[in-house]
Amino acid sequence: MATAVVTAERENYLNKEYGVRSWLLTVDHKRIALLYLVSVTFFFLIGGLFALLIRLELLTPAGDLVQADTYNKLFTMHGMVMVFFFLIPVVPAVLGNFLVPLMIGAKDLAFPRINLLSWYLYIIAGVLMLHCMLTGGVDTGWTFYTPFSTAFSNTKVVEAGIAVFINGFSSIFTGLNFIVTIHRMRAPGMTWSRLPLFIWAQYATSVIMILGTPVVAVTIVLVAVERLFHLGIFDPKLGGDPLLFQHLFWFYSHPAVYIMILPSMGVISELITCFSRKRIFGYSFVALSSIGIAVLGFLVWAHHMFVAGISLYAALIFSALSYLVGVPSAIKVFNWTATLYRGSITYSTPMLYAFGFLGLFTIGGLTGLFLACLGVDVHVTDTYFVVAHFHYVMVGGVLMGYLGGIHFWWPKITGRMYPEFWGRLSALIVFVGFNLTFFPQFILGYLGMPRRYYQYVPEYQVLNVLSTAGATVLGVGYLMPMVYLLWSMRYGKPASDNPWNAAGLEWMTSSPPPTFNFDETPVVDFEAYDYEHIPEKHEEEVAVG
Amino acid sequence: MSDTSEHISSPKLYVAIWLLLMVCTALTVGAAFIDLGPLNTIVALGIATLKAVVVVLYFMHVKYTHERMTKAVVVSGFFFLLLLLALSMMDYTTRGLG
Amino acid sequence: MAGNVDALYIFLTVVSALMCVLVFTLVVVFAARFRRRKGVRAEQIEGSLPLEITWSVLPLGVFFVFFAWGAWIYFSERTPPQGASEVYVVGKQWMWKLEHAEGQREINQLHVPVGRDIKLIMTSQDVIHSFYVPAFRIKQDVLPGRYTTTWFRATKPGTYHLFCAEYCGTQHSGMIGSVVVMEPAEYQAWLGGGGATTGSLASNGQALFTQLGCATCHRTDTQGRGPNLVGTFGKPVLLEDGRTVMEDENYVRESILVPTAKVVSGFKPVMPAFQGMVSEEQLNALVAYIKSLSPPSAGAANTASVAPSGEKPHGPEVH
Amino acid sequence: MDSHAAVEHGPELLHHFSDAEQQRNAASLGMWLFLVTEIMFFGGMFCAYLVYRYWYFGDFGAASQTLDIRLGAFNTAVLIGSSLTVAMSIWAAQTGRRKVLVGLLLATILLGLVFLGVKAVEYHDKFEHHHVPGASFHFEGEVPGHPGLPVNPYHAQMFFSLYFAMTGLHALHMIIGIGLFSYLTYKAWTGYYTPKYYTPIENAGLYWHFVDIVWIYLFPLLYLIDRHR
Ligand code: HEA
Ligand code: HEA
Ligand code: HEC
Ligand code: CUA
Ligand SMILES: [Cu+2]
Repeated sequence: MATAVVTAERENYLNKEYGVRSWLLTVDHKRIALLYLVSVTFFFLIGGLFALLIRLELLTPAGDLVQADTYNKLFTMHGMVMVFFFLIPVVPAVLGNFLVPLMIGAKDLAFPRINLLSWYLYIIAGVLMLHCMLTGGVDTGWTFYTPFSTAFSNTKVVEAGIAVFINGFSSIFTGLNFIVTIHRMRAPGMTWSRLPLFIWAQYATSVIMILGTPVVAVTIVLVAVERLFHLGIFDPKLGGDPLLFQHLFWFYSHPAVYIMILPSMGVISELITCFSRKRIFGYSFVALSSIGIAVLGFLVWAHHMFVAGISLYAALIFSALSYLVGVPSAIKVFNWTATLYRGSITYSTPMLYAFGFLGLFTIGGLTGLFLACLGVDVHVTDTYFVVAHFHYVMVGGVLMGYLGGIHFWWPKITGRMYPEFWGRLSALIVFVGFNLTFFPQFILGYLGMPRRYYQYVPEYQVLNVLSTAGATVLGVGYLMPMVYLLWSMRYGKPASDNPWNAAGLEWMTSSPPPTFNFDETPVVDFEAYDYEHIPEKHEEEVAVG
Repeated sequence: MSDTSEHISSPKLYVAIWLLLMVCTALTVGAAFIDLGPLNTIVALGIATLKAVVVVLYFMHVKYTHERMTKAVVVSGFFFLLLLLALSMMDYTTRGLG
Repeated sequence: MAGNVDALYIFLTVVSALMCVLVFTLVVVFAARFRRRKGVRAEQIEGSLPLEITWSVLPLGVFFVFFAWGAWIYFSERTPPQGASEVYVVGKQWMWKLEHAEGQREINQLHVPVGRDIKLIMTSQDVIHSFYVPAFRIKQDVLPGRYTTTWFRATKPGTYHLFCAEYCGTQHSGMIGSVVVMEPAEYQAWLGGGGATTGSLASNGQALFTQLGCATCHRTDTQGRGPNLVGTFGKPVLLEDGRTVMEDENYVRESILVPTAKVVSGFKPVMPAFQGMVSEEQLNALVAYIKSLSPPSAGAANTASVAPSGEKPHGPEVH
Repeated sequence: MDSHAAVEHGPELLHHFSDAEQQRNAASLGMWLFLVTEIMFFGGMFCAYLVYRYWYFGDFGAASQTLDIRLGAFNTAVLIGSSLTVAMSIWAAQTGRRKVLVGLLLATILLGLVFLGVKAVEYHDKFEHHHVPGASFHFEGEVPGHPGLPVNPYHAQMFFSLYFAMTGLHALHMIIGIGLFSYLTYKAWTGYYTPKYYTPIENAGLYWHFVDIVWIYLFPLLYLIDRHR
């Protein structure tokens, strides 16, 4: 492979400079993406460790492995780490950072230094979170509900709050950077209707980041202030309303679930088109449904509060509105499916993850409809049914999409191929392990097992054992890619510039790309997913295996 | 926005806007002392909004920008704020009823 | 209620399963049928407006059914039938304190007769809890500082789990108990012998009413400094500022704790605030007493008699 | 990576932009988006304010009337004045009047400091009267329009909690703004800004006007409730 050798020797963003300094002070979006990659993976391991401990504790009905307090801290920190330090940044800050400028033909994000600042804020927040965990932890649940968090918990609520607050600004700056970049930095000819769907998804995500995050930030400030100085904003003893906290919290945190899923949906659009070698079915519907989800996502937050004591009428309206978000999601699912029709489909690792995403997200989304249904939600809210729902969408959806994306762009990021066999095997193990872990929880929930329970009544044990067994399988499934991806960085087959023969500007530069992405600014005179005009490669050239 | 930089508002205009804002401030203080029933709040907020709009349009140059994006950003900012306020208040105003 | 919820749940499950089958089959069939073959190229298809419209509008229609059915159940869940027996619930870290209108007090256990509507009037002494009986498919958060209500009617004798479903601190998972549903006769026996009782809740409230000096102002004639409380519960009250509010449990509660929040028209705001001076249990007794001054037309919820509720009046709400 | 000499050379084009116009447009859009996040940031507090004002209207009125309307109005005028000087400073930058620019920026800082000074006087007054939420909080009074109806101290305290939270956050923004303008003044004095390049002044100006707008709402909401009674 003569070309590959040349690729490896060409100057690129990885070998341009060496040394810690060149990484820690970099303003190159691709390097920053890698900084994020390392740090979110670290936090995923921490969160996963907590998850394993949770599952181990729940192996038996009695609370025997850890203390009740410890368990409460475990799920709180599992939730906080996974949501704020892993899932919200994972796709935007890793894949988004790497790909947004590449995909639109820009040299970098609009504000490279702010991009670096985002990462530092994330790290400061993360270190604070770690410090908080090591010196006692928090036990409020990731939702910080008052008055427990303000007046009763005697753990490090304020410190965790500050960590989430700082992290919020990291996410705001990322979103701001993306919006400006997508508006202002597109290569000539890259019109809105030619943007890759991943970019549309990032755009929609950034809108939510900008509009939602400040609200949760100020809410957390109020909680901290109330806790420190006994101002009575939420405290019923002082005339406050604890539900106001929930309103403000979910005003962000419901849209936040779309911060998580939208980028992954964008990844899926890229994967499905590439591995069916087709233009996406209904481009504009898929693109606009991202915006639709982002906007409608702001109208439904009180569906987390159906039994919390909101007014009957508010509950009715929020339930009805919740169903509206289902429509753009349905549009996406159906369009992806239709894209497969008459395609030319290969089952490489990224595509297997995409299939996994389709299955698991559909189940997760449909069970979301159960929860939006008032009569049913009253029974299953705050049970394992909810836990199963959100793991299906967050882990089954977002994480599958992310893993698919990481495999897909790995050659571009590192210049090396990952081992295909191991990739497919891990995709399979993750899929099986995932269902084994979380499907039983739907049943548990309907049978009435409340969440955040450290001990439970014995009749729930069988399903819990299944779930714990599944979690270990799942853990193996996640560790595998970490091992072989690391391995491939050194020993993997060198990748060509466009190993998948894919459409998109990012494949038109070298692998790995040079510091300013393109030797000369590309001019775009083709539509997105222009697979029609991409010649087929010969079987053996397609990088599979 | 490219136009903001090119458009140069004259100091006279700025001073005129400033005067308008000062008059509005006087008005709002004055109106607060007149009993208008429930209208008091509306008048106070109406004047505040007028002032805000003037500041946005003239001091912040939104009037002169040909960039639709800036306008869209400003409008959507206020729109989502209103969503937050309106949908929350929907709960509070109907609590006693059900 | 449980039956309704289950029916809806099964309906949702069936529809969702169908959708899953549809999507999964299509994916699998397409993936197999159109897998990569030498020399066969993918066919580029731009999209199809009719299809897009179909798969936006049809789901929306299905969603509307979900919503309407769910809303209907929720509505009846939030509307206790008239004449339900009342049980006052106080949640605290980490136990449930329950008090029957008849005066029986229980902890973490609730005894009820089969077939009777039970309305729960709940509040919390500290943080938010949630009263959850999976078997009855009911759940309602219990908040500090106000009352929330829910209701159920058990149809089969037995012992059912009672859980706290809102995370409330260390022993959240220990805040569990049971609901014991008994045959009416058995229940009568339990009422007689069982739980410790010190008179009905309302009569306790009456004693408190005198003891706390309420009776000096609230007299049963029009001479008192405060309004006559007889027959006012469940009716609208005209306030000093012109608003009209319904006199429900939360209103009475607020009137005792923070009397100036809503002042009755024609009266001076002279009533002292009892915030911090009465416990949640005492408050419940006072509320029960004041309610007992306004016997509801249908049923006799606040008297000690155990009249079977007979026909289930799914009619208008109590408050 | 950051070895671009551009930074030292001032208004030079950063490497990843294709031209100065693109760079300026990006900066401006970025600033506006940032202001949107600020709207939502204050929005959370406005939401809390709205809820409790709806619940405790009378008590809020009573508490509001202890605020000094003259100081509030004076501060409003000061802030509007500072908005004027900021707007004028853009003009000075556009037309290359360096000394005028420095003067106007200094005037802005001065007015900002006056505002904070007045605020400090008001805060001090709250301390004197035990109107600061907390253990020593004390409030007595009647609800405006309802003679004899005593104010619920908890609800008055809620007003003051929101008062301090909102004006405190606003003051924090002022302090940041003053810091920003001090830096700009120094830079302007060195002649860094030219009619071709004055984006930082423009953006700092946008920020300052936004802070002004927040106050434009805070003033009636906090000071002018139920004054007519
Ligand atoms: C990535 C994250 C993510 C995503 C995408 C979603 C998506 C959805 N969620 Fe989920 N949700 C969470 C994460 C997420 N959720 C989390 C973390 C919680 C719990 C938080 C906590 O309490 O800790 C939660 C909780 C939660 C609740 C509150 C439960 C409770 O506490 O009582 C509700 C209630 O309405 C809900 C609803 C929905 C709905 C309607 C969607 C919709 O967007 C789903 C839309 C998708 C589909 C509908 C599937 C595809 C559609 C079709 C195939 C169409 C065909 C269908 C038919 C015709 C029927 N979610
Ligand atoms: C992105 C979000 C995310 C992700 C990825 C996960 C992943 C997992 N979660 Fe999590 N979960 C949440 C978000 C997430 N969760 C949230 C928000 C809550 C609610 C919290 C709350 O109530 O406040 C929750 C709650 C929650 C509960 C309920 C706890 C309770 O209510 O009592 C359970 C129980 O089974 C659970 C299990 C799991 C499991 C088994 C995984 C698995 O997928 C994890 C698999 C990963 C591994 C197994 C890691 C493998 C790695 C190692 C073993 C190496 C470790 C060692 C080193 C550090 C080097 N989660
Ligand atoms: C000093 C006299 C006084 C005392 C003592 C007093 N009240 Fe009152 N109460 C009033 C007055 C006057 C009103 C009407 C004005 C108002 O709503 O504040 C009132 C109103 C009420 C109301 C609302 C009545 C309605 O019809 O809307 C209730 C309920 C009530 N009181 C209960 C109590 C209870 C219970 C106690 C004792 C714990 C008590 N009061 C003690 C004077 C008093
Ligand atoms: Cu009480 Cu959980
Ligand atoms: Cu939600």
